[in-house]
Amino acid sequence: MNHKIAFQNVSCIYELNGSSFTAVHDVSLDIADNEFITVVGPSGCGKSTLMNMAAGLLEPSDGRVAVDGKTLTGPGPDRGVIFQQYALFPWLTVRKNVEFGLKVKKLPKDERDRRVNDVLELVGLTKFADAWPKTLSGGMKQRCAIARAYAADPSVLLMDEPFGALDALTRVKMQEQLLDTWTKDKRTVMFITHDVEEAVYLANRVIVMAANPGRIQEIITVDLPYPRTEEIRLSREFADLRNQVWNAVYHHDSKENAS
Amino acid sequence: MNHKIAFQNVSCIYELNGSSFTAVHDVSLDIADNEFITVVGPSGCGKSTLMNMAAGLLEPSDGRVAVDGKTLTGPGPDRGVIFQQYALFPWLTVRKNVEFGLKVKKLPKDERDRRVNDVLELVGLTKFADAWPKTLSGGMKQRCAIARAYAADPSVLLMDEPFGALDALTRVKMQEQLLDTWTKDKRTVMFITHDVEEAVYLANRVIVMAANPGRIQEIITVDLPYPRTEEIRLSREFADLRNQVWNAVYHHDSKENAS
Amino acid sequence: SCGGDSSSGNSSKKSIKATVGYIADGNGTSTVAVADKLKLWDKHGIDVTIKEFTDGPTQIQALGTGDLQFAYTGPGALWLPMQGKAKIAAIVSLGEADRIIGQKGITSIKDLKGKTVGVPEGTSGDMLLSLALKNAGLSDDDIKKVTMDPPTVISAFQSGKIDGAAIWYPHVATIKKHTPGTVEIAKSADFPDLNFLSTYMTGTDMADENPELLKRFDALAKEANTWKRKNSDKMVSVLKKKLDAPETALREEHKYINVLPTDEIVQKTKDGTIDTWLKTLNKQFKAMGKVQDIADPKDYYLGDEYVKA
Amino acid sequence: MTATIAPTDESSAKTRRPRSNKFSTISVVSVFVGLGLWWLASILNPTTLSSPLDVAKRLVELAGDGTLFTNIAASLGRVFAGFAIGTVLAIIVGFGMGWYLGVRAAIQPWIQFFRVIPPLAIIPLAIVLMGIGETPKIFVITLASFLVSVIATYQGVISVDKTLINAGRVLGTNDLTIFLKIVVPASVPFILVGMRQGLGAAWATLVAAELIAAQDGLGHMMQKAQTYYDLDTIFVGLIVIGILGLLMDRILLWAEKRLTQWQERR
Amino acid sequence: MTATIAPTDESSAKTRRPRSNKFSTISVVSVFVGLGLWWLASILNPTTLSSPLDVAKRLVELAGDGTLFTNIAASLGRVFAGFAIGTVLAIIVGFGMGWYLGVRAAIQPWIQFFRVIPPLAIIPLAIVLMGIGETPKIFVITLASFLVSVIATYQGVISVDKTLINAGRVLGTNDLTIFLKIVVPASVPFILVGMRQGLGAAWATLVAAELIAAQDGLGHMMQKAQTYYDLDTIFVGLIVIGILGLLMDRILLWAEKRLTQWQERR
Ligand SMILES: Nc1ncnc2c1ncn2[C@@H]1O[C@H](COP(=O)(O)OP(=O)(O)OP(=O)(O)O)[C@@H](O)[C@H]1O
Ligand SMILES: Nc1ncnc2c1ncn2[C@@H]1O[C@H](COP(=O)(O)OP(=O)(O)OP(=O)(O)O)[C@@H](O)[C@H]1O
Ligand SMILES: [Mg+2]
Ligand SMILES: [Mg+2]
Repeated sequence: MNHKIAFQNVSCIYELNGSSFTAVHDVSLDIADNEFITVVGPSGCGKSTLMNMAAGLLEPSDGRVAVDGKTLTGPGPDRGVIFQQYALFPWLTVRKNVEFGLKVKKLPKDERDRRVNDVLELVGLTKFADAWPKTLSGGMKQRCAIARAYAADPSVLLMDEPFGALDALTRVKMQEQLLDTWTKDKRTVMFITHDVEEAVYLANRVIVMAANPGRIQEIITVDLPYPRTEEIRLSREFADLRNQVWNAVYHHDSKENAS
Repeated sequence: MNHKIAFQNVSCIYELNGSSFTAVHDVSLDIADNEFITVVGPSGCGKSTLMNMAAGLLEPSDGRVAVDGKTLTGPGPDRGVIFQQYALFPWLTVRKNVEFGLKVKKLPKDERDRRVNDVLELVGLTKFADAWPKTLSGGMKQRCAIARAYAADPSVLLMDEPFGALDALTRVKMQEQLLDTWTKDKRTVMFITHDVEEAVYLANRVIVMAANPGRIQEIITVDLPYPRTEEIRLSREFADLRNQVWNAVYHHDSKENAS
Repeated sequence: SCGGDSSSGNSSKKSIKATVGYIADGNGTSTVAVADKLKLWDKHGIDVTIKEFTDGPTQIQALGTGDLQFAYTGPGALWLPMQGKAKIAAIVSLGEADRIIGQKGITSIKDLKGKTVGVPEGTSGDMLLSLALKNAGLSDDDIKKVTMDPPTVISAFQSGKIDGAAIWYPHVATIKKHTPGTVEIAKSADFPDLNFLSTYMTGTDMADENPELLKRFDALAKEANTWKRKNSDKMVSVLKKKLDAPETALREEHKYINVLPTDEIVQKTKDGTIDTWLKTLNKQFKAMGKVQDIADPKDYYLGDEYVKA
Repeated sequence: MTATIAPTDESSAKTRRPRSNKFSTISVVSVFVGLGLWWLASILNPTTLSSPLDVAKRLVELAGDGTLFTNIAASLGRVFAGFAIGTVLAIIVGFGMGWYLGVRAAIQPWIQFFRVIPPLAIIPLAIVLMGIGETPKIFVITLASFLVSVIATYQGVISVDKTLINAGRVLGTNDLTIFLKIVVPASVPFILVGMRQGLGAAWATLVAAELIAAQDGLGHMMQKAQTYYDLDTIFVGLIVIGILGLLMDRILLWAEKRLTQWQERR
Repeated sequence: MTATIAPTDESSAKTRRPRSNKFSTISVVSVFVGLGLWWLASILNPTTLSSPLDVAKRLVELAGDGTLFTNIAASLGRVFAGFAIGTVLAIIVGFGMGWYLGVRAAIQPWIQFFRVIPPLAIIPLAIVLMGIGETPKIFVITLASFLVSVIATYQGVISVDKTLINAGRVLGTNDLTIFLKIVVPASVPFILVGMRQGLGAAWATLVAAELIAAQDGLGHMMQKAQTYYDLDTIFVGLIVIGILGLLMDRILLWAEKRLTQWQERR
């Protein structure tokens, strides 16, 4: 198995008015091709920062990030990104937002329409295809952002708390859908979440991060078969793994807070 | 028990370029003084719209909203609001953001400082008191917004998915804290969430909304004692209520989707 | 004799406040420069404030609002009193600086036919051009007359964008320096009928409302005029001191300013010569479309007061 | 402590037609009050101010013999050409400055320098370089509108929300497309401010531009009238320029409304 | 498909000192190239363009006898007074227009009207109303900078994110405080654009303003030089105005950097 994304001793230091803040410190991580990685950790531990470096939007202050063995120099359409803050283009309707990446790829009109309709159907926004983002509710905005990333059909998906603002049912639906396409197309997925259950349910491996400075605390391999079913979710193994991740995130955290 | 907030046959119709969209249709709801109400429902069902009307930011197209028996004409500091999209002032540091409402209230400097430090401690942002919002992670922004609403110490709290971007531990901490102050000061709380468990855990009553048009589907009274403990969360009654709410939200929803 | 008369009479009186405008070129500054130098303001009992302007019409405007009592203007603005906007208080000089020039190869006005000629609209240069064309049997339509302001005329001529220009010294000297071969094809002296008068103007009601001030100012103007006439050689240095302008340009300008002896002005006022000059100018203004009617110089030239002062 | 509910935009929950009517009424009243004041002032200062009536008479005269329309056509052509070129250049240069530090470094000092230079001072140079035809006139107008709106565009470019640019970049967009499809629409509010100001500058420079050997145009008409102290004609010129400017501004406002309906505002 | 990583702002993960050095270098080179071009052009057009050397000589002369500094002081005073008053008025009126529909309705047509009127045309009116002292000069400059920056301020006010205003309103803020504490800071980027443009307009109007019976000032110095076609002095005036404008603009830029460090930008 070759490495799709490789972080090699990566650090990220934000410089701001003289003072500097180490958001990510000396992280090394190899993500295999077709792997589904989830990242959990307390708020502010550097999850988004790590993902932005994989996206090519942020240059590491130290170390290097490689995709397919080549050091990253910038973002590319091979890596689809869903941002924590939607980042919809407010001047485009839902449909145009989703179509954006396809136009960049210069797909023909009918192909574009087909794909846009498919993903809008998927996220349940068909009825709102021609609405401006400002008229959408919070959850609808997030679904629109998801649709935009899906539409471009990238080989790597970088998702920053994508299901955070969704209600439970939509969320489960989106999880199924994501796993479904992932098993079919075998993309590489890096998925940030603050929901430990979600992290375990989706992942091959769960990366647990710790804060101050942001670093990898533990990597927990989830040895459960795909497709993941409701049965698996209710299994002993699942519960054990969930507790293991939970302890890795919070036991450590509370220890640190106490010290 | 007198009514703190009263929705009387409230409708909200968004007009946009000629066409109109009924976001909330004929909703009547009385929220008692000191009551803790949670609102759940599928994405886009009008939860935020309903809350904005209670905040006085949106005028109902029909019907009226009254607070303490007086028809609402606008927002006021008696009702603290936490928006779904943080709405931090980007030009103010964390501390200044939190202090904003206190300055409006013309509190003396030392009183302000004390309160700001208290709430920053509460949300765990003490170390970031002097950071700009742009340097905060998503979860930290949300905590800052919560701190700002808490600091002003309003008698009504209107919270739109306030804990949505928080990791599990912080979330539980914030829930405890919210219930804690609520039992002490007996504020009135209207709390929107997409997490059914959270809705039941916190509320006196759970308002279940349905979409197209946005309306109240069912009101479920949660007859569990306060303070709510881990024990209660694991009880049969709790599980039953959770299922009841879940069914109200999603059973109805799937029926509708099928039709 | 008049000067001595009024000065001895005035020195005992309380001085009168007045604001006097001038234009910062050699001719426009001469009167105030001399009055300053000889301390004539005190002598004639005028508590003066001197204000510098860049053109005539703005000063006429200020006369109208009462912010200004006396305004120096060149010949281009003489139609304003003819329209009743102001009155002429004193004659300053006769200008002879206007020229019509052509690029190398153009030798007469007739050669300008069909050519592009630049001219600052409504100036003495403009008047000279109309007259010269008429004299040569041409009309305004026979040339391509383009109006532009003086610096533009200079650049346009130098860069060959226009074939001819109606402009005055010292600008003509500037052009000649940079464009060798420039020819003067007409000058103001070619038209003795036309007298480009520079004057001091005053408000329309000055003679009625404040005759004493008018009298004092006229007396001062006379005395300054006499000194200028007598000390023509010193004028350039006096002006240079006041203006801080390039000496060569002042000298160049000075050559074409004809300061009439005070006695002659008085004489020509009395015998109506100046009235005739003004009437001729008036006709010219009418021909150019600046004014509709021929006004009686008696209505706007306060010659009697000047004579008496 | 109860404030009235804030006025909201078209997507408001309440229809706003009544407000729009009131808006026009106030505007019309305001214009009439202004005219009244003018009329009063003209009675007090007959030498400096023409009365509205005289101006109207003169307007009819000038319109009657057609000269007004010739002049309007000439000026409109110049303003429009200069404004269009200036705006397009401003958007391109403003983008370059916002996007590429090198371009910003090279151009910034010159723009700042020339912005404070009065257009009148440029005229002799324009004549030497471009003659006395239409080119230098349009050039001066172009320059004026360019210099005003380039700053706005530049500011628009550097104010574009970084996450939106990132969102475009991760979709594989190249610099040009990011510019056209993200930076331009996102900075439309700034660019439109720039355009409206550029339009003002273009008209205000018209008079100076028509100092350059113009045979027609409203500025030329006014300059000629000025040497003859023909107040009525000057006022006709001012008013026609004012109204034309106002109309063009309205068109821009309308365009803005269409182009920024996606914007959430009060 | 690999683009370079976009330049980021001060909060970037990489320090940017080297870039800043390169920036200055390019600016300096650009200025020297410009001077070189000017020098070349002045050789080709000696009548219209003074050579840099002659201008430098004249500058030293004028500086030597102190007249230059008197003129600079006079002009700076006027520009500064006019700009300051104009800006403050623009912010107040711009707010009023953005906030209260009635104010917008009443003022909008007049602003649009006067914005296209050349400042030269205002002068006669200013003289009638305010005489020939300092007042009308400062008035003309005030008007120019006001009219330019009021549009920017207004646009800034209506572009303020609605949720931020709502966030203020629910904290019990009254209209005045919302204006001062939310609308003003949120529209600072727009207001600063307006101020920079207003400053340009103020300087560009200076020459016109000093047509009104000025005894000193750079515009006056240039006009006087014009009657003698003293090109060297005119160019000294232009360059001094340009440099002063540039310096004041730098101050504004510096203020902007301080005031908008909260802003996320590229
Ligand atoms: N532009 C910036 N300048 C300075 N510090 C920053 C900046 N962006 C992020 N940080 C800091 O870096 C740390 C990590 O931020 P990051 O956004 O990666 O956290 P996160 O793990 O995604 O948190 P969350 O779950 O709350 O989104 C935080 O402490 C934050 O304050
Ligand atoms: N400004 C607006 N103009 C037009 N329609 C709007 C506007 N704001 C909201 N809507 C519509 O009103 C409906 C209800 O929106 P609302 O934001 O209240 O939903 P919500 O229940 O809060 O959803 P979520 O849980 O996703 O936040 C949505 O269908 C939305 O598209
Ligand atoms: Mg994050
Ligand atoms: Mg919502």
